[in-house]
Amino acid sequence: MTEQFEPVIVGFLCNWCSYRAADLAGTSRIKYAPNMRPIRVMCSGRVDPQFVLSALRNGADGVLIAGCHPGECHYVNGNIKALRRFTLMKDTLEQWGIEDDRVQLLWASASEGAKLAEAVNRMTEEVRALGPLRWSEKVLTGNGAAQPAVKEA
Amino acid sequence: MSETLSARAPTFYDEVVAETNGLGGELKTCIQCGTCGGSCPSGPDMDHTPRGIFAMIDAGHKEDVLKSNTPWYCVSCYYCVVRCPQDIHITDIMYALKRLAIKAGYYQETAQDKAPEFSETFIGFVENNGRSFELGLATRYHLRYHPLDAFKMATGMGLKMFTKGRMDILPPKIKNISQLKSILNKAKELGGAA
Amino acid sequence: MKFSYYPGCSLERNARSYHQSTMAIAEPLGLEFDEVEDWNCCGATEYFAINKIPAYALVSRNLALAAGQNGSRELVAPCSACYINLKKTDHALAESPELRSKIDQALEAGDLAYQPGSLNVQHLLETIVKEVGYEAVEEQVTKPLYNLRVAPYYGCMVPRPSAMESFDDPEHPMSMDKLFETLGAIVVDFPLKAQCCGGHMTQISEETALEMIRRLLKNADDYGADMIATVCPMCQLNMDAYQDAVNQHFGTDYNIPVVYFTQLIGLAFGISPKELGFGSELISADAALAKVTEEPPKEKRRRRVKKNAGLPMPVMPEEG
Amino acid sequence: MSEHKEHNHPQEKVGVYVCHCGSNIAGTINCGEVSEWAKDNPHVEVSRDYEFMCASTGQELIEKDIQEKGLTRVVVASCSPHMHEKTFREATERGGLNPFLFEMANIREHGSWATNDKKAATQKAKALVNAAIDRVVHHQPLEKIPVEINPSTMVVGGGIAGITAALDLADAGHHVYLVEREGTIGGHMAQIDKTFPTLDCSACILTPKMVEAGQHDNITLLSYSEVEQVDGYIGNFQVKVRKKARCVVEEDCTSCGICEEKCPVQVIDEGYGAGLGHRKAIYRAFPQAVPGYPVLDKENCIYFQTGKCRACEKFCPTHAIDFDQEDEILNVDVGNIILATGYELFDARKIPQYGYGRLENVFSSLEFERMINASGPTGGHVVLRDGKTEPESVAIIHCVGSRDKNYNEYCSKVCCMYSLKFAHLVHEHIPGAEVYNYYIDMRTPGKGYEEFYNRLLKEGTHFVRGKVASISEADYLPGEEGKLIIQSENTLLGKQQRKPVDMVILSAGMDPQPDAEEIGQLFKAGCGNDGFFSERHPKLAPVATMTDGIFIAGACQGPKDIPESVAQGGAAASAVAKLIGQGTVMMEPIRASVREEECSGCRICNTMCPYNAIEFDEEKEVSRVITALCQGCGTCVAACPSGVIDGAHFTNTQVLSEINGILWDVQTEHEKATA
Repeated sequence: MTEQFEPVIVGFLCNWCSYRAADLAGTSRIKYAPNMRPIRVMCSGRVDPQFVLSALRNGADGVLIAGCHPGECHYVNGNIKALRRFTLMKDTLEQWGIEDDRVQLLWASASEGAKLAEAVNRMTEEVRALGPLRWSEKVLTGNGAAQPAVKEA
Repeated sequence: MSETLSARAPTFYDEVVAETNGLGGELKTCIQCGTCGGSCPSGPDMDHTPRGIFAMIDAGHKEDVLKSNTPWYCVSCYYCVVRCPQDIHITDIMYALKRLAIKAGYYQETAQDKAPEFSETFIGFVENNGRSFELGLATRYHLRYHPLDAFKMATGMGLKMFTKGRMDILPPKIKNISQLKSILNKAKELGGAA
Repeated sequence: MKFSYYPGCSLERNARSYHQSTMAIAEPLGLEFDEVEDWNCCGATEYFAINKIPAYALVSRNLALAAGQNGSRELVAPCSACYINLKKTDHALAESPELRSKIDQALEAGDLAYQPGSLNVQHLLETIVKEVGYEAVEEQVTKPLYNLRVAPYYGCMVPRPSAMESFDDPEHPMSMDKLFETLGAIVVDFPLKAQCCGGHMTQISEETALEMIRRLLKNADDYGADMIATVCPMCQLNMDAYQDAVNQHFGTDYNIPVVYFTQLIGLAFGISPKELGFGSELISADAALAKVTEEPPKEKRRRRVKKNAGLPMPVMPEEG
Repeated sequence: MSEHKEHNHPQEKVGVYVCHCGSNIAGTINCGEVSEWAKDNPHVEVSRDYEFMCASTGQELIEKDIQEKGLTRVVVASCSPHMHEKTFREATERGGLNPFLFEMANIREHGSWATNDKKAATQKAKALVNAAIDRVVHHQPLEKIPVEINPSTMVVGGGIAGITAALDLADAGHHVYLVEREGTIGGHMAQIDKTFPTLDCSACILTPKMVEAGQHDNITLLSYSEVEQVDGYIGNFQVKVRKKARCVVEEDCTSCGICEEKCPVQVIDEGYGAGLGHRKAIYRAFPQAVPGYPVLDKENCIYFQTGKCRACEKFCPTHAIDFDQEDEILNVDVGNIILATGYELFDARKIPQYGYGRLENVFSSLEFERMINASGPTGGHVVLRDGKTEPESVAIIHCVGSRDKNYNEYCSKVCCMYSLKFAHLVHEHIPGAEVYNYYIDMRTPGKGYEEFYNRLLKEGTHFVRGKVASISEADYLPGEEGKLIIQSENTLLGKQQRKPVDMVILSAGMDPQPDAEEIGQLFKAGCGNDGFFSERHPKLAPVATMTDGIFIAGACQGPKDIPESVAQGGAAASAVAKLIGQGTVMMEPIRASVREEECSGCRICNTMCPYNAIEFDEEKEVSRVITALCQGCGTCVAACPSGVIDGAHFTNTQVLSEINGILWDVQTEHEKATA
């Protein structure tokens, strides 16, 4: 079988809901694409857009942000803030030519292991179809509007 | 990710599932509660209730299942489908069993030889003319299979239906019958379980 | 309101009166039907019993023709079996990719194509009740069917279109009941109004079929129905044409006319019975129609509620 | 952007421990390869793979390495932090390191268990390990933060579970606020006549507990009251309770009941009477109500409709009626909250083919409980809806609304048993009556339950195996006229049957409370897919929730019988008593803090915090985090435009390093250089 492109997706999973959903998918032995590499944050509201950019810049082909369903956030409304930042960030990413499917937001409660697994499978195929991101090529030189590399913190 | 089935010969259960169009809950999740058997308007006259048939399918009693009159007594009224607590589309399975019974050729030996032939006679007209033809259906079906019934039909209800103008004399035909035929032939060619 | 119209084989001959009455009430209800050009039979419950893919292909040709005619997206089928086959096929094509690809190839052989979901299949009762609405029907009523005791009979496939969403309650539908109330008739809500009439069972096991028909006639009769109104040619045929056979077989003497609900709507609109195809029913409806009176029945004096009226009943959510 | 970054990676000495977890991890991930591979990370001093890291021998490895090899950081690649983070933090601490200088890599739940692809799993494991290493080098030592526990507790819901919890805590000497929405405590158990399997009279075993709770010095009973708002966190909850106006001055009322007697209005009692009994406009649900003060139903009271009548006021000997009484808002401070809000009976009207609400003689189980109860509307006589005729045959239908994907997929646990109890009670009240129980599986899991089933068999109950398909008045055959016909398949005979009976009882299952969703959000206790409150861990923490200090007990957590509800009430009480006993609880040191010298005073973070834990210093014009109130979500850290808010244990540097580490195999040379 020829070596097919295996996308790497960085997943920011919130400690109370989506991280536990991934745990549940594991304990239920639900097999899903190993392409998503989870990073635990206390709340989806903790995900700073610079984290997403840093991941994309460092070789990730896609980023998944997963939080609790609206109204179920452990910290009342952290997920709503994540939603706001996500929508704003998407406009920026679009201008840099980063395809829509590469960065996705998902709500998954602690009991929705299967839903998270299925979402990861779907996103993996979507990003696989888009092919590798190659940030430096696409963003830095790809389209004229690119600024110099975002200065590191 | 369905569990990987060990490479074993397909069972009768696999055959039934393959022939059914796969919508709704899985046959193997049946909890044998009997709601379908209890709901079926023609249930009392069936050799086995639908629930019994599902137990037999799971047990691999292919011949008993495909010889029973149960699939042919299903009037597809969907009571069982809307009430099944496991969301199994029982009526679709009954259609699948009819088709498997015909394929297996089991239907000749049973007393229920009326059902399959009625359907085949009905469809014969449809495939040739594009529309059903009650009179032709009634005469050819009864003459070929049950001559005695034919006399009763002709004098009783049949005559009344005629006088009320509710029976065609000539088989109605659609214009583009060739188009329909090429579609149906291609469909038969593709046939098989889908 | 324009609708694509799929009459089906029965409405050509056996259920001529259903077609006639539908056309007669279309104009007052503001309905405009344009018939699917060169439609073919839907295979009823027969083709699915023999061969699955051709059965779906047979129905798909109609869907392709109707969609191709780019008339209205709403495809109306008066006959229950045609309604469920069209709806079931459209649904199955949308849900199952393998079926979809085989049917696409089959249709291609007749250089046709169909995109699932591009049509909204409706039963005629659904169209009148949902699209036209009770008020619009009431406005057209000129000769209310006062004093006529009508038993609305829904059959099985309209309330329960397989596992798909039904426009009415799958167990205890009320849409036709309400429709006849607007026509001024006395509605007989008999419990078996959604139980099957046996369909083609009369051709397979007459014993079983006659018993199923007997149950319906007995139940409607027990509840004092003058007449049964149906929404399907098969039910009309079974209960009307086989009523004699039921009487002979069980020694009963039912004499209940079985008509189409569109015929009764036509009557209430003042259209002549002849124009509505009355007379084609084997058990004549004349005696029942004669019961219709000019004035509404007098309100029976409400008997004073008895002192110990027994235990209260639970209230149904949307009463009435 | 945020805190200044050390120019070169700090030279830490990291110990890496890759756990086999028997075959759970090693079955899919090549643990040896991963631990070997970890060695060429510059920070790694020692890297081992071991059979069971969580075993004492595994923990000792960590302790020994810290002491002998002078480790400054520890990484364990094994299961989810929710499983053994605590274990390995303690091991790190025993070794002499601050427990927060430790990081886990979840290579089991997120790795070996989630894929069969061995190569990919090992590759992913390396990434997670590398991420943990790159992160842990930036960890700072942290100390847990002690939080005082307010010893008083609030129990929401006065059913048997709530009463038990309240009494246990009160008897332990702690103050309890018992909040009950209805006019009296007692819950569903008060509506029941007998309890299975012992046939104890429900009221006889419940009312003493109610009285005890009503008179207990340590219990403040807030009846006819509802919680409106909850703020704060474990140990320090501020709860707003709305004490609804019952138009009765509790201090003056002697519960003599004259007002109830004189009230001319009689309405159907949809609440306690389950729609079968009647009550007045001013009423006590049942004679043994606690508290005994009546409640005035403004909707049906003539005075509130027309301004006339006022009969209750006239006849009240102590002038306790006060039509102008207003709702009261009480601010209650408690350390912990136990939710015991109970269940609602499944509404059988959702199943049209069973005819409930349409067919007269089809009764719900709660209706039958009221009917069979001596203080009920029929004085305990089992009669049909006409209130006179005794049924000769009764059908009891199991699994109404349960074990059915069209309604509730779960089994409600109690219906088989109370259906057996009903069968017994019908035999007892109408000797000679024929009783038919329709069941799918007879579930008798409790102590003495199967024996009770045997007793019912001996009493001649007919048990028909088969879920009832329909209940109808449509008679087909002679002998069926005027009866309710139960149509079902007797699956043991394999035949369809029709059984004409006079009366049907629908044993409906348990639904969550209709407002469970809102209550859940109010108390930050989430609901599962079945609509009941979600426990923290189904096996090991059934009465705790995801939120510290919020506990659940009884049917609100899922269908259960009285013994289980009582057990959970006790369990929740002991969980709270434990926290009160500790006096303080150590909170995770995950907090935000503003580097005030660099804060621009833009105040974006002030409104960002859901806990109002960020205040603005007017003189210095900078924002400041109130550490005690901060819950550590990090939303403000991400929102700060100048990045000057640090999130302890989740700093920007730590997370950014983790990102770089996790992408070790896909980073191009260019990106590595600028990482």
